[in-house]
Amino acid sequence: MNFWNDPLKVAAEWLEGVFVGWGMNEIASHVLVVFLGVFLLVLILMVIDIFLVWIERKVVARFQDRIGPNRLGPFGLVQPFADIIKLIIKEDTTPDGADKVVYNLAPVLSMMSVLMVWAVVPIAPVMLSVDLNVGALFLIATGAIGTLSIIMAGWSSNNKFALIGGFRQVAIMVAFEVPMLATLMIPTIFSGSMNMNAIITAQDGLWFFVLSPLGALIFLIAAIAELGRAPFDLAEGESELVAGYSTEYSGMKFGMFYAGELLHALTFGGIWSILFFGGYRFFGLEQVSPFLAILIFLAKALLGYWVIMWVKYTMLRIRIDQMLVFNWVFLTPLAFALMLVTALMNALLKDASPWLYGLGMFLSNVVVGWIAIEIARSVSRKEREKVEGVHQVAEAHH
Amino acid sequence: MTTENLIWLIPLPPLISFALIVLFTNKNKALSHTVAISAAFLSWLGAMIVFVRALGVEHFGEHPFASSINWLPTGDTWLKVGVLIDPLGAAVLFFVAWTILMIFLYSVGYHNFGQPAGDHDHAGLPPHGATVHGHTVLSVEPMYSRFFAFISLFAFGMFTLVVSDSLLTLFVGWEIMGLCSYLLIGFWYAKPSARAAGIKAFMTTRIGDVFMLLGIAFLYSVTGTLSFREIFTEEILHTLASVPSGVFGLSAAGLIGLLLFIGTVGKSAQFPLHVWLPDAMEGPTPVSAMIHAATMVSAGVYAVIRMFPLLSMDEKTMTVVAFIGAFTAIFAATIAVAQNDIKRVLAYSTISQLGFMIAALGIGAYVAAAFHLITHAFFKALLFLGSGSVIHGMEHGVFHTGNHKVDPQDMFNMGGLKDKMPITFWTFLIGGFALSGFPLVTAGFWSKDEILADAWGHHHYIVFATLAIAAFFTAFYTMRQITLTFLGSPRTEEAKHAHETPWTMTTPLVVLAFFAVTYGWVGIPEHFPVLGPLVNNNWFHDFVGHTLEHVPEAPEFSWIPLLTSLVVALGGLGLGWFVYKDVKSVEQDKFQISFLKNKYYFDELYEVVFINPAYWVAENVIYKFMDQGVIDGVLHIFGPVTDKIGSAIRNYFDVPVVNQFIGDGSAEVAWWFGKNLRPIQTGRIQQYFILSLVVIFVVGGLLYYILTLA
Amino acid sequence: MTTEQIIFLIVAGATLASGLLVVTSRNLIHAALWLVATLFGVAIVYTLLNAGFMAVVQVVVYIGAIAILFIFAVMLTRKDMRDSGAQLNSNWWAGALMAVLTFGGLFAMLRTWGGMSKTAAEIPAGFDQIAELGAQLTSPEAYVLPFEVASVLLLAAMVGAVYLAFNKK
Amino acid sequence: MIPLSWYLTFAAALFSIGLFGALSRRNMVAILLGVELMLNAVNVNLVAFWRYGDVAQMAGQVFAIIVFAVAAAEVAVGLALVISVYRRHNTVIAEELDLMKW
Repeated sequence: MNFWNDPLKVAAEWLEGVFVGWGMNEIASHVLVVFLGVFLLVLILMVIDIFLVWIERKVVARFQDRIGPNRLGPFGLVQPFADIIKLIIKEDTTPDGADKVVYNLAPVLSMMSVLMVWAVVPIAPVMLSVDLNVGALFLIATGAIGTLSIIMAGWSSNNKFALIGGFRQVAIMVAFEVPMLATLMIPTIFSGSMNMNAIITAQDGLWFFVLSPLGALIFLIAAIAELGRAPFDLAEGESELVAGYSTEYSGMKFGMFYAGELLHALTFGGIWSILFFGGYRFFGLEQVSPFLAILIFLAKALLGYWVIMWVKYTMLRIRIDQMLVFNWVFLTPLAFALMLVTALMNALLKDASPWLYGLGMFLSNVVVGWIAIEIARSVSRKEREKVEGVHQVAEAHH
Repeated sequence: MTTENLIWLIPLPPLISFALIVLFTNKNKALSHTVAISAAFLSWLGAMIVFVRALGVEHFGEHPFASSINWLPTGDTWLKVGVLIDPLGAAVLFFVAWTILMIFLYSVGYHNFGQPAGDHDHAGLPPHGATVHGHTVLSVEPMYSRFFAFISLFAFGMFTLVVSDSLLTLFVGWEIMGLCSYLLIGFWYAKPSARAAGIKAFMTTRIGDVFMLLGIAFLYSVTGTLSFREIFTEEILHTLASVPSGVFGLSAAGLIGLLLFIGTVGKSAQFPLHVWLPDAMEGPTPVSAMIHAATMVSAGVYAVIRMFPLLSMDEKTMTVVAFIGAFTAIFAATIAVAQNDIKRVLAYSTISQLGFMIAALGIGAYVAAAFHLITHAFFKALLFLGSGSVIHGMEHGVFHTGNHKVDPQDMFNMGGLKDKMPITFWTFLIGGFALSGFPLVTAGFWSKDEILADAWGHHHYIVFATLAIAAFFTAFYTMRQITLTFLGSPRTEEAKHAHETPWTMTTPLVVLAFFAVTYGWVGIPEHFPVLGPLVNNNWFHDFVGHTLEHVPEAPEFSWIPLLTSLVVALGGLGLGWFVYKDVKSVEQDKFQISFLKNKYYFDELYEVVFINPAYWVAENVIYKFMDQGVIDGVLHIFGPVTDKIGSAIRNYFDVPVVNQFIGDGSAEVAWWFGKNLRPIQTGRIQQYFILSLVVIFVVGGLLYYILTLA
Repeated sequence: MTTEQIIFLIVAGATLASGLLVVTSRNLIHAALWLVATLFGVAIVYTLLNAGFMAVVQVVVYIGAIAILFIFAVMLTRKDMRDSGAQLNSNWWAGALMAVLTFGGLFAMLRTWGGMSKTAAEIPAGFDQIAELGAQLTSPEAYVLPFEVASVLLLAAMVGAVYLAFNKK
Repeated sequence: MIPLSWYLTFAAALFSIGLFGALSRRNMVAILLGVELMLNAVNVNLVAFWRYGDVAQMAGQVFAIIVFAVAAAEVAVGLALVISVYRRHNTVIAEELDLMKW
């Protein structure tokens, strides 16, 4: 076992040996090493987060036919650091009448909920913080904490815009948790486990994206809604609510919300790649070295992040009622229908050949999607006719 | 289907028909009679199949169709019900099915199906006619559906009785028929005479039934079974014969037989319980036919024939039976001579003919009794239906003239109907000749001759002489009836306008006439001159005789009974024709002897002997003495005494103790508690919660203390 | 004292402390947030009991749904930002007494109960809790009926809640 | 190794705290908060008994999950009632809602 095959374990054992050599208690040294590992992970994530700011700005500039940051450093790479400095030196305001403890706790919780997800994310075959057997469910659990942070922020600001923004975000998150949970069941059905590593291992032959493209799509939509990004960024719809739940925040507290959101987007890109695109797997390359696996995973996560950005900067913001109706009357039933169909097909084709299994799953997804779209079209046609009919009557009245 | 299962099913269609008509098709006349006739037809079909199969069985007497099921648990044994068709049963089933089907069919025409509803007909009264285009025509019976429901139930009772294998189910069928006879005799219940007749029939037969039930109970208590096949074993019969009953010096068998025979006396209208049968003419004519031929009275005789092995165990009982039968035969025949109502003549003739059968049984002529039962059923059904047809034709005439005072049943209002109603005349003639025992061709001759031959052959000369005289009277009043009704010239305007009845009525007549002639031929004695060797087989005797374990010997052929029956039959017929061929009115009738006309004053006698004393006892002893004197007197004592006791209790116990102390006091206490406990109910659930917890802690602490520390 | 015991004591202490704050804090939003903290502590206790699934479900259901609902309810049923007036009713001392008595009674009963010193068995290697839980929840021989009844209960509660909270025009 | 008694004592304490909340708070929402604490205490007991009993027999966890469902139902209906009452009477103080007394 050398460093290049399992770097984390080797490093941890070495460090423990060093600490014990310094005369430390064995347990204490173990705790210290674990703590250091977590610290390291957070550190790396925060650094990546800093560069995410740069990526975001660059990509949006390209979408909008601009260049983006380009003055500081090569390709403007140093720009995020300048942003951070600006945020830190800004005045840290706390509104009068705000619930101070809750107000200050909210951004921390927001960041924490994102970072907690990484506890179960396998970034390489041998690199996994906690091998939790309910990893997929853990996602939702941390999402709940994120929800809590937003409602805390919205309430404690003692500001109507903030409160309404918080309510909106909570309504969205609670609502879109349902289809997300349902689609999470699809990889679980395929792999027979909620364990993240097991899900990745099960995608040995085929990515689950191929088996269930519709599931991947629903998950993506739900993830964007959870993130509160466009077209679902109603919680901070600047034209309506100034900046939603983060209206009253300034300085680094706002920075934490901002960074949390970016990191959250990357996290969901990573989760999406794990659930539907094989995670760190890429045609056996992950076996070569854990570092290569990390790179593959990061590339896939960034690709997912890019897709989320792509959507954000392409789509228009929709109304809150449209969004909730979209969730409750379309996405949730569709997600449950898909889950049912997948479970049924799985039971039917369990013993069939992999080819037949894959084909059957893919076709069932296509059929479910097609039926859903047809129903949606006929319903929307009726709705349109209703509206236009009223319109015509009004005209005739004139 | 096995024959046994089929037998189970035979009684069912009429019962289902009864239920269907009562519950569903009551409103629809056509549907009702369709249902009833279909049911009768199904039963007929089943009966015929069973009969044909029975003919095909070798030694049918030893191997009858029988099956039974457990019905009621009686201690450690089971009361069984079952079906049994032995040769006797098969023969009876044959005529019952035929006559019932014919009567059902006849009823359609008799109740004027297809005619308009009457102008002022009421339920419970015979139809009065309807006016169509200024003419009065017959109107349809208002209670048409009900009639078919009742006769369906009647048919069910008879079929049940015939196929039953035990006295229990026989009695069930017997009683159902008793009910139906009441319902049907009193069918036109708005007529007081019909009501009275129904009650009379019911009460009179009830007397017999009570004795019969006693007999059945006695039989069951002695033998522990009611099944024919179990009773009629050598062993049990001998036991019964050897056990003394303690009454009149009779053996158990004799007493049981006598009691059962009294049931028959009631059912088959034997002296002295014959009084109901003539009155039963109040019902519609198909009912008369039903009662006189197919079901009711036949059931009585059938029961006696069934119980013959038991009866024959005791000589005294047999004597009583023979005496009653012979006496009834001549007694009723003499009454019939003086009757003017066409149906009444037939009614007394029925009593008389049943007397023949009973007398035949009394002298041990088992087969002859059964034979006469069957032939009589055919020709008596024929005669009744024929008389109904005559009355119908006469009613036609009555409606034509509009003179409703003319009785369409009085023979002296008839005459010359031969030309108006040819089918009715010829079939009635056949029936009448069969009843008279017209030699050789008619069934009645062969059966009656066999009875006489048996009486002569077994040296019962008194019975022989009595029956011979009765037979002479029979032939005489039959010819009187035919002459008065059909021959000569019409004596009234109505008779001139009489009309032949529709095919639904004449078809049954023709069919029954066929049997009235041909059925006799199955019982031609082997040694009868000329015909005997020709047929060379007394089939009926051979078939039915094997019902018994000891096949009764056919009597030796003797010229004396043959000549006697020839003489009485032809003589009676001739005399009847001679005397009545020129009679124009009642006054010219020499036999209107009031003694006979009033049935030997039996009704009056019963009135004086039984009914008036009963009324007197009811009025004076029961009502005035017992009820008013004793019971009311006791009550009058009780009243004041209880009043005193009651007021004492009220004043000294109820008011002070119960009301004021317990009643008001408890209310006060409850009010006081309520007033003081009311603040506890604050409407605050948390306080309730705390209180309940306090209770839990107190109770729990006490329990803990008791269970662990104490 | 092992590490686990220390962790348990810390978690239990924090949980009970936040639980006390739930029932005593004047500000109801704070009470609800302290409830979240308490529920989180209970989730950690589940983890200590090797019931990871229960812990995650606790977070998802209680914190993600129930606590949020509480906060909503608090916000929807107040006229001012702050809670004014007494938060405890006049019988609070009786309630406190009852609570103390309950705890005392339970504690006394637990002390006398023989099964207290029971030690936890090792969870067998390869024992898949979630698979077993799922199998038992859907097995006719086990708990499919309670499971279905619970689902019906949830449905009924959903319908009832929607009906009750629906603002009739 | 943590003894079972610790868990049970912890659960008993949590239950008593919840009981105090349910008995003493004036606000109906706060009462429901106390009830939630009690339910959680029960759940801790159930899971602890599962862990210290037959691990292969999942009854403890099954019942804990059913308690989750019951709690969710209770909160949904309870809070809906609270909101309904608030709309009608403009108060959520339990003591002020004593229309049903006497």
